[in-house]
Amino acid sequence: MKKNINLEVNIAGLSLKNPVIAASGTFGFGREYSKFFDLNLLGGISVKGLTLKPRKGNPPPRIAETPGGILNSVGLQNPGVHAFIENEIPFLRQYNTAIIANASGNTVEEYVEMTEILSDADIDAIELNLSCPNVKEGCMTFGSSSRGVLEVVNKVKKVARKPLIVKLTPNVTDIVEIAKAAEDAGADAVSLINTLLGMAIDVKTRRPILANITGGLSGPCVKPIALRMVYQVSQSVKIPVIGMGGISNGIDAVEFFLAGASAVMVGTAGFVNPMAWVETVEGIKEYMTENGIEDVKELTGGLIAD
Amino acid sequence: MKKNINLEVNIAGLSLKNPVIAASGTFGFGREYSKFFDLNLLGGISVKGLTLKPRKGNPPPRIAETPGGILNSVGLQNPGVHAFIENEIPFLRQYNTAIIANASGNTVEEYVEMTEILSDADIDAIELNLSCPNVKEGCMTFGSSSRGVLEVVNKVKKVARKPLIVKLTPNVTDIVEIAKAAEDAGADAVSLINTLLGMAIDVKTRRPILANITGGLSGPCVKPIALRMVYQVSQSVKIPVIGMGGISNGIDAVEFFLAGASAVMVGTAGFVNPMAWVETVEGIKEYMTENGIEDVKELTGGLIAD
Amino acid sequence: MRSFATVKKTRQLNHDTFLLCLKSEKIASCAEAGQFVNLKCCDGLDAYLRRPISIHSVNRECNTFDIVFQVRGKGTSLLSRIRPGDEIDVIGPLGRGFTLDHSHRHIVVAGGGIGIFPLFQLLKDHTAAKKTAVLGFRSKDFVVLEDEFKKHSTELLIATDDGSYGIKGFVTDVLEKIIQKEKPDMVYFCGPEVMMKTGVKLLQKYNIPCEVSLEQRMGCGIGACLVCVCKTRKDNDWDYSRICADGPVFKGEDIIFD
Amino acid sequence: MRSFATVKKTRQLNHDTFLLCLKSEKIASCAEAGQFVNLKCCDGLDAYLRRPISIHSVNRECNTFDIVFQVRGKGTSLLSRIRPGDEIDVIGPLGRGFTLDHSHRHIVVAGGGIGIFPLFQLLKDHTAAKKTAVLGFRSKDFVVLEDEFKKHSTELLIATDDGSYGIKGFVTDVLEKIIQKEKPDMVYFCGPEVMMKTGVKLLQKYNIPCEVSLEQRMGCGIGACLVCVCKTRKDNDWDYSRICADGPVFKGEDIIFD
Ligand SMILES: Cc1cc2nc3c(=O)[nH]c(=O)nc-3n(C[C@H](O)[C@H](O)[C@H](O)COP(=O)(O)OP(=O)(O)OC[C@H]3O[C@@H](n4cnc5c(N)ncnc54)[C@H](O)[C@@H]3O)c2cc1C
Ligand SMILES: Cc1cc2nc3c(=O)[nH]c(=O)nc-3n(C[C@H](O)[C@H](O)[C@H](O)COP(=O)(O)OP(=O)(O)OC[C@H]3O[C@@H](n4cnc5c(N)ncnc54)[C@H](O)[C@@H]3O)c2cc1C
Ligand SMILES: Cc1cc2nc3c(=O)[nH]c(=O)nc-3n(C[C@H](O)[C@H](O)[C@H](O)COP(=O)(O)O)c2cc1C
Ligand SMILES: Cc1cc2nc3c(=O)[nH]c(=O)nc-3n(C[C@H](O)[C@H](O)[C@H](O)COP(=O)(O)O)c2cc1C
Ligand code: FES
Ligand code: FES
Repeated sequence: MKKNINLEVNIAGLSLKNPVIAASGTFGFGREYSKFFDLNLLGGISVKGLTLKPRKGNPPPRIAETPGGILNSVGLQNPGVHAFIENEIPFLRQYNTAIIANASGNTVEEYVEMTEILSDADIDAIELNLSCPNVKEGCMTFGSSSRGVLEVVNKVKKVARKPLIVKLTPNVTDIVEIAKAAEDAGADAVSLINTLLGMAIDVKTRRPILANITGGLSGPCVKPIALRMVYQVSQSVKIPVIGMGGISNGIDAVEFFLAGASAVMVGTAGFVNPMAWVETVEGIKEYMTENGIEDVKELTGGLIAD
Repeated sequence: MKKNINLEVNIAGLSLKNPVIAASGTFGFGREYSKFFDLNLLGGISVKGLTLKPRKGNPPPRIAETPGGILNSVGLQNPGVHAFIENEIPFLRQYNTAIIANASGNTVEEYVEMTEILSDADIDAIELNLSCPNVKEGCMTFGSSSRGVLEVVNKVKKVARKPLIVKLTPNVTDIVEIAKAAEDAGADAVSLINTLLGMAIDVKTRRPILANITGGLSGPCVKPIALRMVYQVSQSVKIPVIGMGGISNGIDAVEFFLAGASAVMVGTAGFVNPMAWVETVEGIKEYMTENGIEDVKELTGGLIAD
Repeated sequence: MRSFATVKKTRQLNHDTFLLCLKSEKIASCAEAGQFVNLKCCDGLDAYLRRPISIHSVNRECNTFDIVFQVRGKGTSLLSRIRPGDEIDVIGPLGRGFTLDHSHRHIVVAGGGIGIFPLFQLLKDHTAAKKTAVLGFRSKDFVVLEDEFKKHSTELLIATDDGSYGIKGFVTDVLEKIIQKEKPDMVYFCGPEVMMKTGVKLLQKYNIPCEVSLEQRMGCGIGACLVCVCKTRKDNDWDYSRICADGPVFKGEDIIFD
Repeated sequence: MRSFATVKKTRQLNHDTFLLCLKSEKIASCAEAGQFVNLKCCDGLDAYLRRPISIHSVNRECNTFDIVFQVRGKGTSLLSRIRPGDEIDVIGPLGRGFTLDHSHRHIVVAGGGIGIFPLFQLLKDHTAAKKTAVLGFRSKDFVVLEDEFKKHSTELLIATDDGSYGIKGFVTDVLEKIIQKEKPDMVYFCGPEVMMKTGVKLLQKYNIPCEVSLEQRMGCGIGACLVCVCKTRKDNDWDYSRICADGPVFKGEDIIFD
């Protein structure tokens, strides 16, 4: 009676053994969580956001708990793309899971240069981060207007020799317009959402909790916003959508598939439950078994909305 | 030893005995909650969003619970501005609390006409709702661009003979720009945030939980976003800011004051705790007593951010 | 209207149905059949909103009332773990209950699933000589409170969808047979929407008055937020009425079922 | 590394300080002094993140370990209501603990406030002939675990900010007097940042090595998210190190205090 369940998805040339990817910035370069579970169980890993040069990031405190979520203001602390290639790819390549390099630049030129470098590296896809709310330069500035997205993605696409995923910020009036710009400029897929710009205050000290004053909101609390954006975007673009924002388990993931996502990323939930990534894979399987669904692709866009 | 505590605030000609106002759409016209507490205890009441003609609103279900908050898609069900004036003002006027008429229009002309009508009515201020995410016409369309805000507020201001508060939507790329447009057009104050557009899905039925598919997110989960916006806006405009979004108690309210709000509105929290409005007033007093603050106005903008 | 009720007793009725006996003088002293309470299933953000649950039975001497609920999701699951001695934050009694016309001599209550619970106090309170209860369940495993309902009705008929207990078929089928034998003065419905829709149509055919108790996801529970609406007739048009404040009980003829 | 530990014993030490004895073979068998655990204070969304709490004491025979915490906010308040028999979701032991050099003959542990707790197991484990403990508290009411610390140190000095108990003054003042009498081989600090900053400076003056245990708000607790950083020296520059994974214990000289 037990049906074969197919979890494989293919996103713009990036083939994943299952549709669950660790979200950038929440999973480092995989080393830490490899002590908790077998990384082979993941569809892919989007590594900590990379920049051309090493970056120190923002001063601490860099995290605040908020109702049903967290704010972070890490600010892209990372060893730089070269150190990543040298020190981290060999570790990650031990595992049979897709490596997605999440890349941020201060200028269009930096985005292009990183894409060139990463296209030569042994990775499976590039996720262009046009959406980090925690750095002053580049990034969000490009990602918040369709003009900015068009410009960066156009230039990057010319040199990209890996599947190109463009990661979108939710801090915009019309995410559909931005997603369309990414598509028009040649993105192979879009991923959304990055964090929502927020703030927390300690009334005892009368100071912001984060040294950076503002930070990016993630976790369960953002799920309704993320779902809505994934739904809107997937109705309007033809390229695959990778959904994220507050996913903690298989049921949450299925909601994103129904809304139109072809794959999902899980981030914050893993801080609370280090097994969240694998449990999400298991939960999707369970839902499929219970509902007689053989191929996870059948779920994508399966929302009944009339 | 007990110091006198002054909770009075004056917002652009609207004087409030305390800075806690019931948020529009969560408090009806005050009748229901008057059975729970004395409405005289409130600084003011922003009544259910009014339109020129009566409106039926959206089909049910109109509410969904989400992590740390709710989505609603009421869609401005209301008896129309004339019925409000005739049937509700006399009831509300029995109490010594400010009456704020929350008004929405489908067209600029409707906004103007409502403002004229409300300027002749026995109310204390008009809150122009340029931000309802649950109706297709007008409203959000005007509120999501500074051009739209400029146009509506400019025209409305010409006929307004009551303090004019402009309520802003958080579903925009740059709320500061929108707030400045409202200020430039003559708004006496801005209130923010309205709800964030979101969505919830039932994986059992594979349908959206709300009949309207999307709805507006409110409650504790939105507080970090609201606080950030209030902070940004109050740094950039000279007119008073009324803050809201997820306030459940006095501490939450103090956070908004520190971020720059001159008064606050409380909505969703009242569904869970019908005493939330009065407890917020009490909580502010307590914080002030404990911290030796005599005048609530001292808190406004008191954030130490260096 | 808001109070903290002490849990006096808990009783598991079947695999997923629980009864809680709550002590609250405020509520027990004035609750009417068909009204509901809106309660917090836990402190804090999990199951953030209150959950509406009907008043199943009132014991005015002991200042207690019973609620019966099925575990559906997060809220009811938390509620099922509550223990005697715990306190629950309850708002109630809320809404407009059933209309009892004591000149009626034969009434029928027709309930399905969780809809049977509010009908219990109605049977207890009504003075009609003949009180027929028709209760529908999915299958034998779901049948609960049979003895209790038998005690307060003159006739109890149980229907199950699969015929595993009582009569096989729908509550409305059973109801039609009753009517064909003897026309009751009044019928009270509470259950799935499709049952009530069929039921109201049926009674209109026979020209028998009826009341229905509706359900909808709620926010405030007291009429302020307008989220819990149903379509009701109004002059030649229709309007949205608030189930929490204008209902949950409505005249059958007033409701427009989609 | 993740396990469910059973609460064996709870003990309230003063108005806001609690000790929990937790059973977990995984943790007790390998925990080192200065390491911490990251635990869920409740299911669900209230206190959503885990909370880092130091390992106070390990009982390797009984497979238990103790944590001691002060109620600060939502999480620790929920934690204080946990009862024997309950289970806690714990990740640990985490981080880099204290370095024990058993050739040292005189060590000093200097702790303030909640910083005293991780120093306890260090005292237990260290084989130095002379182990001096200097513990600072706000006032008499905050003094806890005096007997326990006395038992595992050769000398215990207590300082309170207001002089209501022990010596009036700061831990670092007491420490300087000790040093002036006899230079210890090593000093271990854990407490408020200002205490450790002053302490490290003091020891540099006397050329005594020291370790400090730092605190910062955490996310993952295992080194993946980079939120819990502190400034550390690196060549001629500085870098951010992760307190959860590179620490919480660092060499005093490596830390750049702002
Ligand atoms: C006036 C009224 C009286 C009620 N009386 C009873 C009763 O006596 N016994 C009983 O078991 N249940 C009763 N209900 C239904 C009960 O409120 C829901 O089952 C409960 O709110 C579900 O909460 P949850 O957190 O367990 O489920 P959730 O996780 O919130 O949702 C699980 C499912 O329950 C349904 N649901 C959720 N909220 C509501 C709601 N407000 N109304 C109807 N369905 C809902 C949805 O279909 C949803 O898919 C009543 C509802 C109303 C409106
Ligand atoms: C490695 C490490 C070991 C620790 N060991 C102990 C211990 O043994 N005993 C003990 O009582 N406490 C210890 N703490 C501090 C403890 O983690 C915090 O007091 C706790 O997280 C507060 O949670 P809360 O929900 O009660 O407070 P919240 O409501 O979250 O915050 C209350 C206050 O606590 C402080 N705080 C919050 N999170 C942290 C954090 N992660 N680190 C430091 N301060 C924080 C903030 O100043 C905040 O204003 C340790 C912290 C770290 C990082
Ligand atoms: C601590 C932290 C660091 C993050 N760093 C990055 C990053 O470097 N690059 C990026 O594209 N997104 C980053 N994100 C955003 C996440 O990848 C993800 O988009 C967001 O957190 C929403 O998903 P979640 O709710 O499952 O965490 C970070 C998020 C967190 C919480
Ligand atoms: C059920 C519901 C109805 C609402 N109706 C209106 C409305 O008619 N007009 C308006 O300006 N805002 C309306 N709002 C938005 C609130 O006034 C407020 O801006 C928002 O809910 C954020 O505050 P809160 O988190 O305290 O609820 C409504 C909110 C809810 C939950
Ligand atoms: S639940 Fe608010 S009006 Fe019914
Ligand atoms: S808490 Fe995540 S790196 Fe330290």
